[in-house]
Amino acid sequence: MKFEELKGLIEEKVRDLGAEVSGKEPNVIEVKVPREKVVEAAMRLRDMGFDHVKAVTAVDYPNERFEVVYVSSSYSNLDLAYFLVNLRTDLPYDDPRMPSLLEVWPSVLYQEHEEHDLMGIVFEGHPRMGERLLLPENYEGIPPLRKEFKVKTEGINA
Amino acid sequence: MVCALDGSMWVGNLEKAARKAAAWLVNKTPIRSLREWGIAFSLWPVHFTTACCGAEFGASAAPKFDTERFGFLPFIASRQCNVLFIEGTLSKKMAEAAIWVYEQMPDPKFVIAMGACGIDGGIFWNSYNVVRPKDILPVHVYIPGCPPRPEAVAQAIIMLQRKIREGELVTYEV
Amino acid sequence: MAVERTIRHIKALATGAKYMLGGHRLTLMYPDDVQEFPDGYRGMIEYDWNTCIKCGLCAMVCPADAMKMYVSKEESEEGKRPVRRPGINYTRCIFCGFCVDICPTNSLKFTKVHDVAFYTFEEQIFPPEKFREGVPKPQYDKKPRRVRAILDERRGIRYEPVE
Amino acid sequence: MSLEERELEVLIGPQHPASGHMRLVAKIDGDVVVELRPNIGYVHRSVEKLAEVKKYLQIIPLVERPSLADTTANNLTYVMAVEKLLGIEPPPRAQYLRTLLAEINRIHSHFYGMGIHGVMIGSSTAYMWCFGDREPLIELAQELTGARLTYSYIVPGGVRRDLPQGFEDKVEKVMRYLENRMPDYFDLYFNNPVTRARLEGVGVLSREDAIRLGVAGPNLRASGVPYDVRKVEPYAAYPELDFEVVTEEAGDAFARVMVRVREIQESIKIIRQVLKKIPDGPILNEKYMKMIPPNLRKQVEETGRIKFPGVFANLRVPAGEAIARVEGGRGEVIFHIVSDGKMSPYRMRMVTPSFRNVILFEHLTRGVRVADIPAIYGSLDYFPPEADR
Repeated sequence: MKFEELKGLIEEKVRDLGAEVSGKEPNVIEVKVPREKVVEAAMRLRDMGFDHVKAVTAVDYPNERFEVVYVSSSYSNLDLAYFLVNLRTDLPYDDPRMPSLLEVWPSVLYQEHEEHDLMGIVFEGHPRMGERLLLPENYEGIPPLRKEFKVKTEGINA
Repeated sequence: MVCALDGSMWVGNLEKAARKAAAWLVNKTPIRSLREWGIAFSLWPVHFTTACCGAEFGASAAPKFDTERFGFLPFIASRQCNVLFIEGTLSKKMAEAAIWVYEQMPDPKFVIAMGACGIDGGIFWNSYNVVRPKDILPVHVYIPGCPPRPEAVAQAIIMLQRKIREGELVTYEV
Repeated sequence: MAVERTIRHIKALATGAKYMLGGHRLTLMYPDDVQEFPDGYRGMIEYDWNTCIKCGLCAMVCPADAMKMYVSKEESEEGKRPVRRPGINYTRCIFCGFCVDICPTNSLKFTKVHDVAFYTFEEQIFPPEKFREGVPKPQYDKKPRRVRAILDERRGIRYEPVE
Repeated sequence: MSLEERELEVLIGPQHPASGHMRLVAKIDGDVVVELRPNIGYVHRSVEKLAEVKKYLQIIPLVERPSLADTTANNLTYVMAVEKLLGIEPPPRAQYLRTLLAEINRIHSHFYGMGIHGVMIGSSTAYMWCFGDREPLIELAQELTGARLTYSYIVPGGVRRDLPQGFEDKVEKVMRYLENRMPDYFDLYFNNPVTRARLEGVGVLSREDAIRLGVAGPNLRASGVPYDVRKVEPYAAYPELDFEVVTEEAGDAFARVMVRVREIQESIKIIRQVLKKIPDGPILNEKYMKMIPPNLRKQVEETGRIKFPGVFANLRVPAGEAIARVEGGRGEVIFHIVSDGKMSPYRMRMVTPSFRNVILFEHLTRGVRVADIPAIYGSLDYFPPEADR
């Protein structure tokens, strides 16, 4: 399948959700949807054959927004496997919650949990919200991947 | 002061005297050197992999380097071991487990910190989740490297044996 | 099925016996034999005091903040800007060799020494004055035989003494 | 007694006989596992956070450390993502050298996995054999790169070292050695009825579940999904090489081991082709080669070892986003880098195959016997530091 063709196809599928579809040659397609529509968009992508999520990335833009990116692709359809579809959504900085996509893609179980643990994003409907995954059980404080969490550094001089 | 007619004092004294005699005996030259020789060649590390240096620790127990030649046999239960090998990074969660394992080991016990992470955190020195083993355990030998070569592991074992046989590490007191 | 299983059991035992009797030994008898590494092996680092131009690139590229610019006590004069030279901290060094590869004057060099351990934390820090004295040498009880690993299509690895 | 009362919670680890650093929390009824939850994070070292304060070149050793037995995959993926942002291509010879190291690494990573698996199911001989046969390959990689496991060999724009003299012969010898050994492996271990009994039909992962759970690497291919990044989105020199994607249909622990064994055979094929087809030429991109001072450039030509240009210390990468994926020994590695044009990435997301396979611990162990847990654990080739990063 051609890049442009697939991009057009996806655009057609998710247009009524208020999605912005853009592309980066040769194989990355970006789909940006508002957070209320993210589950619906994910379902439509899954029905097109994008059956698993490879990575869930949350990015912190301090005092502005959080961006959550689901990098999905296909295992069952090897024509689609070449393409990566990034489903993106923006969350307001003071209210980082979004619906979990666990029902659509079971493969996000640990990835969403990790972003919750390290970035402090709440995925509603995920059964393990509030539990720790990688951090120690008694960890308290700012989620470490946020920009306001500072790691100490040393200069080049001793 | 305890009353001299109290029987328990006699027993206490007897036991103390016996312990003293035993300590005197095992610290005497021929027995002491025999004991230290025995300890030096039966260093059993507990199988406690803390991080990725475990891959090289595995390689040093494997055919090419075969550290079993030094009487160094990785063992499963901490109750039967006397060496704790910190194989790389000690995260906060793991540090708790390391202390438990160390406390379960019988005396005399030794700690070897393997890899840059096990000394000062290595490339992860400024990570928020890393603990330096020397802050929580008495470390006897450090092996630099990331990961150290299996030869360095062997060298550390030989150095530990040397130190044990010099009689600095193991003392028996009443 | 049972017959086949029995045959397989016997085959497994026979293979084990074949190797047990075949003298298929891979072990390097360290520390009696010490392996020589190939050229370019990334071991501990040697410092050439005279050719160093104190540019600080090594400290800049070091991923673990092990290579640092220390104030050189013998060269610094009071009231002037201190002269800084590189020193290495083996408590953090990860032997990636980036400092050696970026050094524009080849003042840092790889050595093939890598089998060293230390009793204390402090002796692993090498400020410039100590750094130039060369790499720490492992202690052997007797002089080891140097061997080279030869790859062999029948035995995997065998060892040959280096003349 | 009701079922709830009969259930026991067993904590396995983090100090346990297998390759440790994780805890398995098992709810058992008799010796049947009702539910098993992996408790990971025992080796969490915050690679993603540290990447935000380290410079681009310094991140190369950082991303290698989590998966010590399979460092080339992480190194290559990270560098590919950076190269996408920089917009530079390595020269063809460098592409072949990358492939060569990746395949050598794949073989010894598979041996590592099988050796640990051997320990877990109680076959020390398998451990000794696999770890012993890793050594010739490590010896090769050491000659090429100068280190046993942490190669840091691949840098933006190329590789750090050229082929040493007489390397082809040595590779050929090792490949022949492995081929000669393979039948003995089958006789001693894979066809051994004891091994078969422990592995066959244990921990079956169906094709649908493998896809649904987003499993990666040999574990996916053992369930009959012919997905391999080397074919799907070819990188390095793979477009020019001829090899097959290994799949098995059964999806059980034995199939997962068999995929690894057959991948070793494919890798041997690839390595031979690489050495036959490798073109002459530079090993670092022209742009960076020119920045090396002239006197050092001569030295580079003589020794075949790259000296870094000064610009590498403070490499600046244009703003943008890049995703790269590579098929490593344990499976697909993904790097998602968000750059804001500074000297460190704004956000680096690293998804390792082991992290994607953690979910299998929950899925495959439901209803199995406790004695099967190590057989399943080992067959996943799970490396905890890689999952925790």
